[in-house]
Amino acid sequence: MTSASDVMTFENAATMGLSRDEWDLINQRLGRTPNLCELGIFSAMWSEHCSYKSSKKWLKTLPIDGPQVIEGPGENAGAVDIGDGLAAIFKIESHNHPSFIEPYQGAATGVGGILRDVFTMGARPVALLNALRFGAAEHEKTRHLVGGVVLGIGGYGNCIGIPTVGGEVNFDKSYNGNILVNAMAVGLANSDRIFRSAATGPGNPVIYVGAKTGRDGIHGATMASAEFSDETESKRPTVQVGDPFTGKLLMEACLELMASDSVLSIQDMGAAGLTSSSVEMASKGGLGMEIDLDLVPAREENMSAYELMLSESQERMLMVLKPDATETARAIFNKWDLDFMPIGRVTETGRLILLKDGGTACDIPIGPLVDDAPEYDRPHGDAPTRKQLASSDITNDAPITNMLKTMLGHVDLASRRWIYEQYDSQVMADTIAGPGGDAALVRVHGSKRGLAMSTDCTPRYVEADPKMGGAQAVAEAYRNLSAIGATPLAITNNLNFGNPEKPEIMTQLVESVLGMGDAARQLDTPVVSGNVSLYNETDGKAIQPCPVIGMVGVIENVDDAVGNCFVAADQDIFVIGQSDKADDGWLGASIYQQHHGDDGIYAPPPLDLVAEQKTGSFVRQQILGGGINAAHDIADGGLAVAIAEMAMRSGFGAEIAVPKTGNLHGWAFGEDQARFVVTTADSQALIAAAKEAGIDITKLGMVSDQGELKFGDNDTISIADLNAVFEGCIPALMAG
Amino acid sequence: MTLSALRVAIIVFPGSNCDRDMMVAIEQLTSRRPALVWHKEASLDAADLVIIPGGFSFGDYLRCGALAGRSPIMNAVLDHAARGGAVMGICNGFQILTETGMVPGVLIRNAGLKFSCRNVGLRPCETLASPFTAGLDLGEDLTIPIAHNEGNYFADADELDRIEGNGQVAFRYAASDAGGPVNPNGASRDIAGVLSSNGRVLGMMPHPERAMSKLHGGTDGAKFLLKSLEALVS
Amino acid sequence: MQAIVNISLKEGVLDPQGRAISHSLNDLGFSEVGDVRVGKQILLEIDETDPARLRQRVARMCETLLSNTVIEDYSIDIPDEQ
Amino acid sequence: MQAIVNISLKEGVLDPQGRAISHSLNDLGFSEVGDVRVGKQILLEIDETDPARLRQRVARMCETLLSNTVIEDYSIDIPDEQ
Ligand SMILES: Nc1ncnc2c1ncn2[C@@H]1O[C@H](COP(=O)(O)OP(=O)(O)O)[C@@H](O)[C@H]1O
Ligand SMILES: [Mg+2]
Repeated sequence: MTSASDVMTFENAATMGLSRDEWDLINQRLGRTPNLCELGIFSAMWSEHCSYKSSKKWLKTLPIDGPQVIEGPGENAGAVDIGDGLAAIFKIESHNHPSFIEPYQGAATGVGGILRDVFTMGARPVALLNALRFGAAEHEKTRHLVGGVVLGIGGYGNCIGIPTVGGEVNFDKSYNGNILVNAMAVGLANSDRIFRSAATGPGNPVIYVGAKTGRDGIHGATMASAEFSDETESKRPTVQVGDPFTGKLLMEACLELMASDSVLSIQDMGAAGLTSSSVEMASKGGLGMEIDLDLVPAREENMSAYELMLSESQERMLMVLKPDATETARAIFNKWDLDFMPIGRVTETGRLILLKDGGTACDIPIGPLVDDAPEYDRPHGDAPTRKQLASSDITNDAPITNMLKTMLGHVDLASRRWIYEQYDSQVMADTIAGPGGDAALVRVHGSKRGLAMSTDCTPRYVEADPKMGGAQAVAEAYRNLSAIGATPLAITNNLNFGNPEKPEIMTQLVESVLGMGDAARQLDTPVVSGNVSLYNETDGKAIQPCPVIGMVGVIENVDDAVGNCFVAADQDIFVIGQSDKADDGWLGASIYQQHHGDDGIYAPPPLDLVAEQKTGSFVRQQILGGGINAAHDIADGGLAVAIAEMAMRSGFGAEIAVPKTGNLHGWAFGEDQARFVVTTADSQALIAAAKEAGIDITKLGMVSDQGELKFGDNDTISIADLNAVFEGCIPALMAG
Repeated sequence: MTLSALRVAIIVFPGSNCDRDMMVAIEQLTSRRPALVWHKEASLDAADLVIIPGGFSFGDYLRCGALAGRSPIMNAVLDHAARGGAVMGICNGFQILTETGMVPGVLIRNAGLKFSCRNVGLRPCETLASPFTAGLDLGEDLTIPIAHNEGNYFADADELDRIEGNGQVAFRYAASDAGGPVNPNGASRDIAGVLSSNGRVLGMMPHPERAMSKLHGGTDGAKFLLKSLEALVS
Repeated sequence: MQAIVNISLKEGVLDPQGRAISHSLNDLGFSEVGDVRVGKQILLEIDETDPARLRQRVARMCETLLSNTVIEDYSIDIPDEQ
Repeated sequence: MQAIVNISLKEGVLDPQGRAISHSLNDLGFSEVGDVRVGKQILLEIDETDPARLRQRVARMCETLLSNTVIEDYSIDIPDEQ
């Protein structure tokens, strides 16, 4: 190989995060000791981030099939059939560690990366969402991190011109030293024009396009697979810098080229850059690849083979073109002022061969890089059982509205407007419902069809009961889509957990994946893509587990969708999924419990997936048939919060009857699942339909034009007062 | 002339991202698809209206609109305007117009230092004769979305007095149902849109092409664009 | 040869970013900080060997593109001139 | 007293803005322009009379707020020091 001093030892391997066993296996498969570049390639491919070595066994238990599925997990993104010959292509991805180190660039490159995953498949991205978790509001770093991440998400999405239409954000002290930044992108393609990454045709040219390669983010995949400590923070690896302008040009150039019938296979350069893209393309095609690294467009001088292969410079792609298409392709990339360089060819050898400076810098069989990647069955146990919390142990007699005002004015529930107004949610002019609703709704350009989407997870449930929490994330997303009238189709997921080598963390992962699978099966929303982010720990302390669900669904005619605002005074307000006998509610693991300063971990509300499906389907049907004209799912904060949100967003008030007996706070703030608040113009018909479907329905009260929210006879608050605390909270936090 | 005879050209820069939206909006109103003209073109076919759309031309690098303002096509646009041709710049298009001096003033960073995407109220002002304002009712505010980071209109006091005196202020921000502060970006004297001294060139920050139907949440964008297009054909 | 262009906002032009920085610094305990103005510094590598001609060319670049002379002033520094 | 802080991207960090400017200058006929890097120049008015202490305080400001030390370098210039 290149030089003797380049011969690696186990010590080198260890600094790259490889274990002794893994080191031995590499030597055995190669029949010799690897050099630096080769070792770097192995360590990247075998990192948790690229190989899913701790989670693979469990990911295999997730349902991935269904008549709607065109492409399940394994490609750059998943694809589902949405009718009219179109496919929705989507995926979610984490950029947690980079965003903690450099919030702006970390978040921006997270968005850029997930967009590339989607347009690599031939889809034009039409929507972005995100799921964010920050530390406690009062933690010294939170303000800086929130500000930077939001700026970064907007900085990339706004500039490239894809609307950011939804997301979620929570605050909890367990994220003080390890925030979560998950970005989701959704695109549209013709179902018969989807591009994949398997290399084909030995001899075909391998083309590098996009931006030049620099020394940024070298070995990011390994970093993303390591725990955080104060030391890593001070090491400060060169972070990647996003360039949304070049990203936009790359997107337009790729989509233009893909329309020209020149591309055989294509893969973006994400984590582990040129390494993972070349290895994955070759491996999926069962072929080999030979690349001349001297031809790789470089931004800096004297870059080594190791650096070129492991750089995570942004806005780059690798493609295999039809042999006679090179000039067509070159012309397109020139037009968009992007680098275009044939750097190698597909081979039959099954080996990755890298040439540099007239020598061979790397020669390794591709098989072991992928097939021999370790797969662990890490020890795990049973999730702890949790005590149930009785309402009477925690509630008091304060008026409902007092409590409501406190809760709505807290970061857990306050308006996210400060965040989402920094995102362009309308560019492309097809956004029908942007941030602020239950699910976002984006029209399929030039048609009446709509794509609905939402991201959801309730980490405090997952912590209390990982199986319930994993399932609940799916159920909540399902409810959010149902609440606007859209039919859920499929999900993508982002598993954010701590160190899987700890059995209690592994238990969280296993249980929540099992729960997620159960829910996905019951609700007929198979998993088509996803991402795993482990080692989310700081100095040995894990985050609250956060398996985020991104769900996509469809509505035939966007005119039929409803929002979560009251639409007219004097209309009846109902709760669906709750009997008229209910006079208490489930407060364990609720926001209400949190706000009473009880930080015990209690059993979360039980989840009945059959009930979720029944109520969700009922609400959808009623919306589409015109029987419901506003709907809001009940989630964080319970019934009272749901009603207050509908009032604040509409400007109307409401008069709500309260139960005569029971526990009033339990009733108002309990987080029992599978419920919706709805309004209708025809109460009789709605009640009759619910009876017939065997679904509980209870009249709560009426919409009023009084600008007040009234619970019973003498507990009243003005909507303006509620709005002031609801809208004021996050701006005040961010102003410091 | 009928609306469908109106020749509209939309200039596309690398990084433009509201070009398609504007094309769809104009086609909705005129039933004729506007021409999209790439920034490297040196000339412009005869057009009754040239639109410079929103987006992030050249990534907003250096200054918003600076690099686009020096693109080859802009010489043709300047010639078109010099002949009295109508030009409308929306958002980044407005920034490009100020960079080339086609409308007075400059657009600097929002006073809140944040990108802002939301509905604003837009008050039509009394202006010199202009196809862009001729059809608007002075008493009737419009609601149209903004989405920008550099929409803070700036000119010195003398210049402001001058353009106000000439009737070159087309729109000011006004209160809207959407709430939030009236002036979303710190713009001098609440100015949201200005005209050239002959009234044939308009730059404005809000995006009418995003308020074209009930599904967008409002139709005031369509109303404004239609009035402008009608004035141009009459 | 290298040229450095410093671009600053003209006096009288509002600098919201500078103001925000000044406030933040005050809040962080740097109470001695008064006015803050933010400008740009552009470093150009230029294929030119004559400092005088370099200065002339860079001035042209400033007038045509680098600075917006309505609100900005510029100054040019050619390190090799000294 | 005045302090000038120049903030530039660390070497090796991508400067997309610089690249775009360089391209534009080339297109505008300044073909001699090669690499361009864009930094910030921050001018601070500070109520402090001792240049040495001033430099110390400004360095603290750079570390805490003015520069993003993950990707940027800074340098401080105190004109009154000379
Ligand atoms: N980080 C974010 N980015 C974009 N939109 C957000 C974000 N956080 C919240 N939102 C939007 O704010 C609204 C309320 O959020 P949330 O309270 O999480 O809704 P839900 O309880 O229905 O899941 C949603 O429409 C959501 O899309
Ligand atoms: Mg919801």
